[in-house]
Amino acid sequence: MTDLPTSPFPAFLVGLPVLLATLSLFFRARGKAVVGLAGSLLTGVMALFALFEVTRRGTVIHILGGWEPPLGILLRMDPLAAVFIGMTAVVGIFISLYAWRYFRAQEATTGGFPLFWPLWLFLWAGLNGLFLSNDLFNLFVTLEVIGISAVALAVLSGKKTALVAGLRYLLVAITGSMAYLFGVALIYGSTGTLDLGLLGQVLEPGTTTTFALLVITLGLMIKMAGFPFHFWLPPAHSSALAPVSALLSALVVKGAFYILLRLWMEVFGVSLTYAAGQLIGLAGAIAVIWGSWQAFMQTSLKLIVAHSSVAQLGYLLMIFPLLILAPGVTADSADWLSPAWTAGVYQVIAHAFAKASFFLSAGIIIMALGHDRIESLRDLVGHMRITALAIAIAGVSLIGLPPSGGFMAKWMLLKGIFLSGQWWWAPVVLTGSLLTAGYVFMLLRLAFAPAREKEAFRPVPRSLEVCALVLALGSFLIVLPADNLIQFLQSGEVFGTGIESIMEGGAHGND
Amino acid sequence: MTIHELITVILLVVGCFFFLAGTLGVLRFPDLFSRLHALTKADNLGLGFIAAGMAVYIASPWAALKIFFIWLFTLLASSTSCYLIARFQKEQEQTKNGKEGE
Amino acid sequence: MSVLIDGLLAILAIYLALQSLLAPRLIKSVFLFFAFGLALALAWVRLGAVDVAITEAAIASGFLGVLFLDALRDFSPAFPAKQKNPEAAHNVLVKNNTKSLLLSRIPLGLGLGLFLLIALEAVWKTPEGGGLTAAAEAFLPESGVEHPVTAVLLNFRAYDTWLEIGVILMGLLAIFAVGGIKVYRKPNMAAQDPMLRQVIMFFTPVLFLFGAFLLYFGKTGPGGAFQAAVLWGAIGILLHLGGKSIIEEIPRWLRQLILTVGILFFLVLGFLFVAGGNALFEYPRAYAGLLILIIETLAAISIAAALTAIFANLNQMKEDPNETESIN
Amino acid sequence: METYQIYNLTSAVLFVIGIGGVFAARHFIRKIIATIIMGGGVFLSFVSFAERDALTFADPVPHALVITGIVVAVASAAFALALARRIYQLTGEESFTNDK
Repeated sequence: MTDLPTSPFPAFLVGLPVLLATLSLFFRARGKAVVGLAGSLLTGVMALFALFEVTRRGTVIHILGGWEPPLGILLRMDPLAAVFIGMTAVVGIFISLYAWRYFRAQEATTGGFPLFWPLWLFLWAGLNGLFLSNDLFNLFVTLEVIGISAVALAVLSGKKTALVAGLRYLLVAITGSMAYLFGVALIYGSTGTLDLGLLGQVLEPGTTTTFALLVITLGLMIKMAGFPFHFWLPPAHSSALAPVSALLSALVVKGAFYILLRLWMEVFGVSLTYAAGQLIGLAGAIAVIWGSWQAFMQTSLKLIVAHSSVAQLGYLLMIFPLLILAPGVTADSADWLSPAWTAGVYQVIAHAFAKASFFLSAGIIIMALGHDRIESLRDLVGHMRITALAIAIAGVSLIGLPPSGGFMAKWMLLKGIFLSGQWWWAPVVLTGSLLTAGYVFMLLRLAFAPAREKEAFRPVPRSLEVCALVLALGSFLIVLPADNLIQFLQSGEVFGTGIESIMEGGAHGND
Repeated sequence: MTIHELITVILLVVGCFFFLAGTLGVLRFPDLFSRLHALTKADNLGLGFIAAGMAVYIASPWAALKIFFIWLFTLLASSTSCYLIARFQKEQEQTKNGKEGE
Repeated sequence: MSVLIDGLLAILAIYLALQSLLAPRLIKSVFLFFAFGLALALAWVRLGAVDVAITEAAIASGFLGVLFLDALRDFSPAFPAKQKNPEAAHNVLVKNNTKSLLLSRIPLGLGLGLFLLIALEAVWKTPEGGGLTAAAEAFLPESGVEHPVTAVLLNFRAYDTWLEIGVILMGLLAIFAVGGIKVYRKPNMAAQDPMLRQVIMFFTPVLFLFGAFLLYFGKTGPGGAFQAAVLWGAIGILLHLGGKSIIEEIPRWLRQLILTVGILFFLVLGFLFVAGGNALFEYPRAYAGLLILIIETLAAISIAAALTAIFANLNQMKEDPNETESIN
Repeated sequence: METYQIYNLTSAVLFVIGIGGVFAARHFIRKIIATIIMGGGVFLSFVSFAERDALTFADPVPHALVITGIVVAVASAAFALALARRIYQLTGEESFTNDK
C-alpha cells in the first residue's frame, strides 16, 4: 500500500477548510460570510483539482507525519474517495453560493447566521477527512467532527423544533459513534492494527470479529438513518435552515454509508455471511417502502423531502446483499457485482444533487410564502417558473425516470438484482419508484393547478432559483460521463486488497 | 514486621476509622450542617492520618513534602466548598424564612 | 489480592453507572456520575494508564461534572419553577403510569440482556493481537520525546490530535450556535465573599504552576497538553466564578487568537513541512522535541481558553422572559 | 483471571448500561450521562488491551486514542448539555415529549 505515489492534495483537502474556518472566526458577521464563501469556493476548486490528479495518476496516498501504518495514519485518495470528494465539492459550491444569497436576503431580520460559515467549513473538512481516511480510529474522529458540526448547523435557526430535533440527532449521533468505537476497540484488541489495508489481510473470522462487525454496522446504520434507526432524520432535516437541510441530506448521511461500504468490502470480507447481507437488504427494503409512504402522507414540503431521504437511503442499503456471494458462487461468475456497486455510487451522487436541489427549492418557497404547506403550492409555475422546473427535474430523478441519474442508479440496481437471481428485491425497487412518483406528481399537480385565491408570493432573488435549478440539472448531467466514471472507479484497487478478486470478476459485467 | 511498618499500619487504620466515622455521619446525621461537619472534619483528619502513614512508609523527605502538599490542597478545597455549601444553604433558609414572615 | 481489588473496583464502577442513571433525583445522578468518573480514574491507574487517569479525572469527571452541576441550576426544582407547557405536564401524567412503563421496558431489558451476553462472550474471546507496543518502542527514540503516550499523541498520530483540538473549538462554536447567550455579565459572588476571593487568589498561581509542570514533564512522563489545559481551564473557570472572566474581558481579536492559536500553529507548521516536500506533521527529526513542546504549549493555551469559554457561556445561559415569545 | 480480563468484561457491561440508558432514561441530563458511560465502557476496553499488550511499558497507542476519545466525547456532551438547557429555557421540557 505504501508504495503508491504520494501527493500533498489529501493534506490540503482537510487542512485548507479548517484553516479558512479558523481564520473566519477573526471577522465579524459580514466578514465571516465573505471569508466563508471564498473558503468554500477555494476548497471546492481544490477538491476538483485533486479529483483531476487522481484521474491522471491513479490512487495517491499521503503518509501523515511520515509514519507508515500500523503506527501512523495514512490518507488514501483512490477513485472511490475522489468521486465522493468531487461530488461534495460540486454540491458544496452551489449550496455555498445559495447560502450566501439566502442569508444576505434575510440579514436584516435574522442577523445572517454568520456561524454557518465556519461550521460548514469544518463540516467539509470532516467529510473530506472521512473519505480520505484509511484508519479506523481516525474515521471515528472525522465522524465526530461531522456529527458536531452537522448538529450545530441544524440548530442554527434557534427555533424550538430545531433544538429538540437537534438534541435527538446529537444523542443518536454520539450513540452511533460510540457503538462504532466499541467495534474498533475489539478489532484493535484482536489484530493490533487500525489500518484498513492491513486489517483486510490480518483479520480472522471469530466471535469477536462478528460482534465487532455487528456493533460497527449498527453504529453506522444509526448515523445514516437506516431503518429502524431512521426516526431522528425527518425532524432534524426538516427543521433546519434550507441550505443546511440540503447539506445534511445530500452529504452528511453519505459519510456513514461510505464507511459502511468500505468496511464491508475491504475489512470484514472474512466474516460476512449471506444472511447478514439479506438482513441489511431487508432493512433497506423496509426503509424504501416506509419512507416513501410516509413522504406521501406529509402535508409540508420539507417533511416530504426529509421522509423521501429515508427511502432513498434505503436503496443504498439494498446493494449490500448483492455484493455478498452465496456459498459456492465464485467471484468470476458473479457478473452482477459491477452493476450493483455502480448503482450504489450513482444513487449517492444522484440523490445528493436531486435532494440538495429539492431542499433549496423548499427554502425558496418558504422565503416567498412564509411557510411550506403544500396546498399553497398552487400555481407555483405561474409565480416561480425556475423553482417549479427545479422541483420537477429533481423529482424525476428521485423517481428514477430516464434519462436521469436516479434512473441510471435504479437501472443498474435492477440489473444487478436480476443477474444475481435475488429477484425478491425487484418489486421493492418498483414499488418505491411508484410511491415516489406519487408524491412528486402530487407536488407537480399542485404546482400546475390554477390558484384558488391570490397567494402572496413575495419576490425571491433569481440567483437562488438558478442555484436550485443547476443542482437539479446536475442530477441529469451525471449520466453523460457514465462510462468514464465507471471505468475510473474500476481503475484503482477500488476496494483495496480485500475484494480485488471480486472486482476483477465483476469487471466484465459492465457493457 | 519492622517498627516502621507497624507505625504505617497503625496510622492507616486510624485514618480509615476517621473516614468510616465521617461517612457514617454523612449518612446518619439529620441536617446539612451537621453532615458537612462530619464530612469535612472527620474526613480531613482521616486523610491526614493516611497521608502521614504513607509518608512514613515511603520514608523520603521529598515524597513526604509532596504528600503534605496533597493533604494541604485537599484541606483547602474541601473547607472552601464546605463553606460555600453552608453559605448557600443559609441564604436559602433566610430567604425562605423572610418570605414566610411576610 | 489484586484480583479482589480489581473486582471490587469493577463492581463499584458498574454500580455507580447504574445508580447514576436510576437515582430518583437529578442532583444525586450528577454526584454519582462524579463518583463514577473517579472510579474509572482508579481503574485507569490499576491498568497502568496514568495519562488516561489524569485526563478522565480532569475532563470527563471534573470539567463535565462542573458543567452538569451548573446545569442543575436550570433544572433543579429548588429554583423558581417555570410555567411548564400543558403538553409537558400531560406527559408527566402519562409517565406516572408505571404499569405500562414497565411493560414497555421488558422487551428493551430482554434485548439488552441478550446483547450483553453476546458482548461478554466477544470480549472474553478476543484473540491476542499483540498491539503496537513493539512498534512504538522501536520508533520512540526518533519521536523527539521520551514518554511513549506523548510520542503517539503529538508525533505518530498527530493528525488525530490536531483534529481533536479542532473538535473542542467546534464544541464552543456549536454552543454559540444554540443561542440564548446573553451579553457578558459579571457574576459578583467574590465581591461579597472575601473567603472565596482569597482561595481563588491562592489557587490561581498554584494551578498555573502545576499545569506548566504537567505540560513540561509530558515529554518524559505522564502529563501533557490536555491535562495542563484542564488545569489552566480551571483557573479560567474559578476566575469567572469569582467575577473576573479573563476570556470575556480581553479584546475580541486577542480572544479569537488565543482560542485558535493551538490549531492554527499546528496546521501552518504542518503546511510548511508539506511545502518543504515532507508530509503533513512530519517534523524534522532534529527539532521534533522542541516543536512538540511549542505545539503542546500553544494547544494547551487554546484548549484552556476554549474550556473556560464553554463554561462561561453555559453558565450565562439564563432565561430571559421576553425571549420565549419572540422565538418560535 | 488476569487483571485486563476483569476490566474487559466490565467494559462490555458499562457499554450495555450506557446503551440502555440512552434509550430508556427520560431526562436529558441522564441521557447525556448515559452516553458518557457508554464511552467509559469503550475506553476501558481499549486500555485493558493496552495493559495486556504491555512490554517494557503498556501499549501507548490505545492510551493516546482514549485521551483523544475522552476529549471528543466531552466536547459532544457539553454541546448536548447546552441544547438541553436551551430547550428547557424555551419550553420547560426536560425530556422528549413524544417518547412513548
